[in-house]
Amino acid sequence: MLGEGILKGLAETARNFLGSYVSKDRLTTVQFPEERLPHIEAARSFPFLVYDGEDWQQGMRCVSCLICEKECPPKCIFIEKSKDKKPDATGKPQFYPVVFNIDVSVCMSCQICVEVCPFDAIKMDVEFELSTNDRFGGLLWDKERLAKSNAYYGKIHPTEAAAVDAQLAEERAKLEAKAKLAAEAKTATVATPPAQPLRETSETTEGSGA
Amino acid sequence: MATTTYPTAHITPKPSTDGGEDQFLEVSMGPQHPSTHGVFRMNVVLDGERVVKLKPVFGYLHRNHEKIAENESYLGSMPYTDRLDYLCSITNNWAYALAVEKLAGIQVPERAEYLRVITGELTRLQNHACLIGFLMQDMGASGTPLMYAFREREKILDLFESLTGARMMCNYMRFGGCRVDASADWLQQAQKVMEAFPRFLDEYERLLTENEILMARTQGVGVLPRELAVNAGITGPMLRASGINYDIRKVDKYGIYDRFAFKVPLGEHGDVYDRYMIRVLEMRESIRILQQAMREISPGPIQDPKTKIRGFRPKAGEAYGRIESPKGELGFYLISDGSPNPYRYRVRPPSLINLTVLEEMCLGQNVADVVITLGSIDIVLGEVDR
Amino acid sequence: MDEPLKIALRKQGIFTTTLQELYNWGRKNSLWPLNFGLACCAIEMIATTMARYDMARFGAEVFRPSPRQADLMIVAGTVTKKMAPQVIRLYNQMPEPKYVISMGACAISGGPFKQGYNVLKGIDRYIPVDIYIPGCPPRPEALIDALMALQKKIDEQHLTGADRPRHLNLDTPSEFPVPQFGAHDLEPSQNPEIWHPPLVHISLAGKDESGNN
Amino acid sequence: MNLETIKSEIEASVSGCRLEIIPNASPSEQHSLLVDAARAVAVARFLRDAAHLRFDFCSNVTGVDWPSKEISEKIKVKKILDGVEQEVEETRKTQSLGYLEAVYHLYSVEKKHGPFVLRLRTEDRENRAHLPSLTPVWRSAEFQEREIFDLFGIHFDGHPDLRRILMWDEFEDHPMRRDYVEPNDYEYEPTAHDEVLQKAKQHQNGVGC
Repeated sequence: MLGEGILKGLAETARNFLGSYVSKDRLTTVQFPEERLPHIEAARSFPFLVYDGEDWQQGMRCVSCLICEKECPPKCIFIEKSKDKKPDATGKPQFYPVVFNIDVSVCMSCQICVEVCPFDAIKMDVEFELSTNDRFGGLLWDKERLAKSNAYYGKIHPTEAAAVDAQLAEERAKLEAKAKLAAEAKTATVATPPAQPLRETSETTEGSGA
Repeated sequence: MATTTYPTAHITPKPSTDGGEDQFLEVSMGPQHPSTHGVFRMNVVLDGERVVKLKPVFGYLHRNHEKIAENESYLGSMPYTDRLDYLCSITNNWAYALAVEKLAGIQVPERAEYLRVITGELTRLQNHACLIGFLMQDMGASGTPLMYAFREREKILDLFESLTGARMMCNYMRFGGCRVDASADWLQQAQKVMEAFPRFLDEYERLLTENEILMARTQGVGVLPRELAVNAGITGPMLRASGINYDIRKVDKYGIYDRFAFKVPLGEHGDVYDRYMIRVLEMRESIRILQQAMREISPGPIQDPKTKIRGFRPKAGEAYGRIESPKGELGFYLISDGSPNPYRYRVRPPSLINLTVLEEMCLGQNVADVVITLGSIDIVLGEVDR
Repeated sequence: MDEPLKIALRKQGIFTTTLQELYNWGRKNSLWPLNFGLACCAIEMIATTMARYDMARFGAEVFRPSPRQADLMIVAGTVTKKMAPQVIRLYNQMPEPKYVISMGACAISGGPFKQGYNVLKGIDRYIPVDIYIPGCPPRPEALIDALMALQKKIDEQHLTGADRPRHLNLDTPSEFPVPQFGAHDLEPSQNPEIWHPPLVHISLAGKDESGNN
Repeated sequence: MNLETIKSEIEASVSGCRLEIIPNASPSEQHSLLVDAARAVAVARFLRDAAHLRFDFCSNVTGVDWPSKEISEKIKVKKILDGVEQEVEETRKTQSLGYLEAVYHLYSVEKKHGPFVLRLRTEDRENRAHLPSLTPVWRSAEFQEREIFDLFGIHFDGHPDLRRILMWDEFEDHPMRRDYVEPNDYEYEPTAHDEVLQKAKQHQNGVGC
């Protein structure tokens, strides 16, 4: 019968309309500013710099190795490396970024900077309500704007952050053990000098990679 | 209809046999036109309502992807591929990864292959569902089918977001594997979405397939003959709607597609209705593939350990790798000169080449049918113009 | 009338308003966007109008295919040099008051495709932009957030005075010159009356001297 | 499907054509066949129509730019030094002639095999950058050859509609060539480094800031 298909279709829309009163599956609207979608752990928006401890300047994990700057596909990161070293959160002297800018008007949220960072210093944020009317100042984020605490990182990506924390703690413990060993060895070197150079090199390579 | 005047120097209408030249009407549809799926333009010459000549104009979204990729590392081009066909970022990733794997001879672990199939077929589901929604929108069914399609698409995008971190630009694949592993929890969620999808398809089909208006508008419209389809390099659902059995998943058996039992739906008439039907049937086959893949996936590594992600430098040489993307044959042609950047990086865009026959399909039809013929080709401008 | 009195009256069921408030209220809740998608962000824009995010809740779901009926242009996607004259022409065809949201990295600055030879480095080189949304692409919620920011901006506009909006000030232009296709680039490559980038002190960086790169 | 046998078959059926196999060192092993431009259409016809080959589907057509480069090679030259003939090594620097290349990837829908890679080379990059169009053989080459014309500047003789496809008609350059110079629009590059930094600097100096 002509028109049967149309009637079938209309019945389907009616089912959907009436169903929306009873089934959550059919009424999908999220009343955005008041109501939000459940937080997705893996979600990403723009990068931020992680710092340990309280002081963002001292605790910043970034040692300005410039890897992310080089690997960033749209080249939206700008880093100026420091000439001197300052102690980081653990007290070890490290280079630090004098300038660390990310142009979020170029950033494509691809996460490659996070992937290539050997220091777990840069991570992806989940914040997305960033609309602004400031074209230049509001979209070029400096070091201060980018710095966020490790606690915040733990809040937005709990599983990932726990793994990173565990790994960092392990590396730190290893380093401490090694330092201890080195200290012991130093006292021992008086007795056995040839063992020293070997150990020292291994320590420096380990140290720079941690 | 956009009637803004643009220079239309290319159009030289054939002299009419039954009257003067002033009978013809030149219409520039696009680049800003609600039916052109983006910034696409057609210079149409009309004799009354009938199309006499149609010339597509491209380049309004030419973003120089290929030039940028020549200055980018191999890894750095991966997120750019997401933005080619922006409805199906995962299959773009896949095609690029496949080409690089051919270029450098990389093996992909089994679990990664399964993840690729699962995410790739999910991509196909959401692409086809949305395409049908857009096609109906072009036909005047404003809203309802598209809303239903987007409701399902959001569910699949939620899956993508919880796996890869982004809704649309997944940047999921790496040379020799995938970036992140799927948890058991994620696979369960995916299973749920997949199981619910046939119900949606039934609903969608009840809404559309037998609808008389749809049939009247689409049957016998935009017919593409078989010989022309092959000669013009048409691929994907459009080729199969013309009745040619050519699915790269079956022909090349790339990845692990030889392990799955699935059929290749074929059309008979090669008209817009067949193209609609092929996509519905392909979605059903995709669900079959997904069911098998979900059942068979086993734990294991997801990344080839020998492949460096940073500082990747394949030996000098070239390779062409292709996959069956939801739009058709998506291929990447890479020439390496041994440096960290590809010497030449070329995307073979299915959408652009499928447009070759647009004029043939539209000639002699009404101008309203141009819109749905274009809609049934399934173009995404990011890929047409790159 | 001061704000506390107004609220007190409202509790009693008496609504008071000024012409300015009524005018702004009407404008901000019936923004009709131009049906105008350029690239990837357009898909997220469509997603915003669909059931899950439902832009209709903000009175902005009436996407008009004709610029003559629209008062909000959401530049959603990469503006290429080939497309730029058309975008500006569309903007010129829109009636005042009109607003522009620059959605996504590409529309703001060219984004990841910035270094391409055919990519315009930001639509604000030719037309004034009210709200910028970074992101590639911004989530649908981000677009809603930008829409609310625009509504707030409209709400705060004064009908009179020196800071009155452009459409009430006859001295300011509402149409902008359309660039021409040149042999190598668009001519002119920007509109200096609108586009005022701050000078970046390149010497400060000192990259090439230090040899770090 | 052996490239050598196909080559000898083509040579047998298309008289007077010069073919050369270009080896491909990568693991993909997609070796290609260089065809001289004069006989390209006949070779293409043969590949399409030969019953056992049937490459009826031309998938991908693209251009590659090979600019001229300096080749320094060491040559042993016999010279008379101090009255005695000696062999002396000399480095001779020659400028190789640049050329543009069109690459066609062929598949067979009927026989389901491929790819077969066909290459055509122009004589130089400037005035003699002409190739015969293969669009009469495979329609799928139509837009792709137009794209090569637009971005690389190869003129395809016999193409039905050869004009710019991606850039506007007034545009003069061929941007995918490796020596293309981009327009100078580096007003605001806050995160510039490397090449972009140089260009931004040039821009600032040029403007006089």
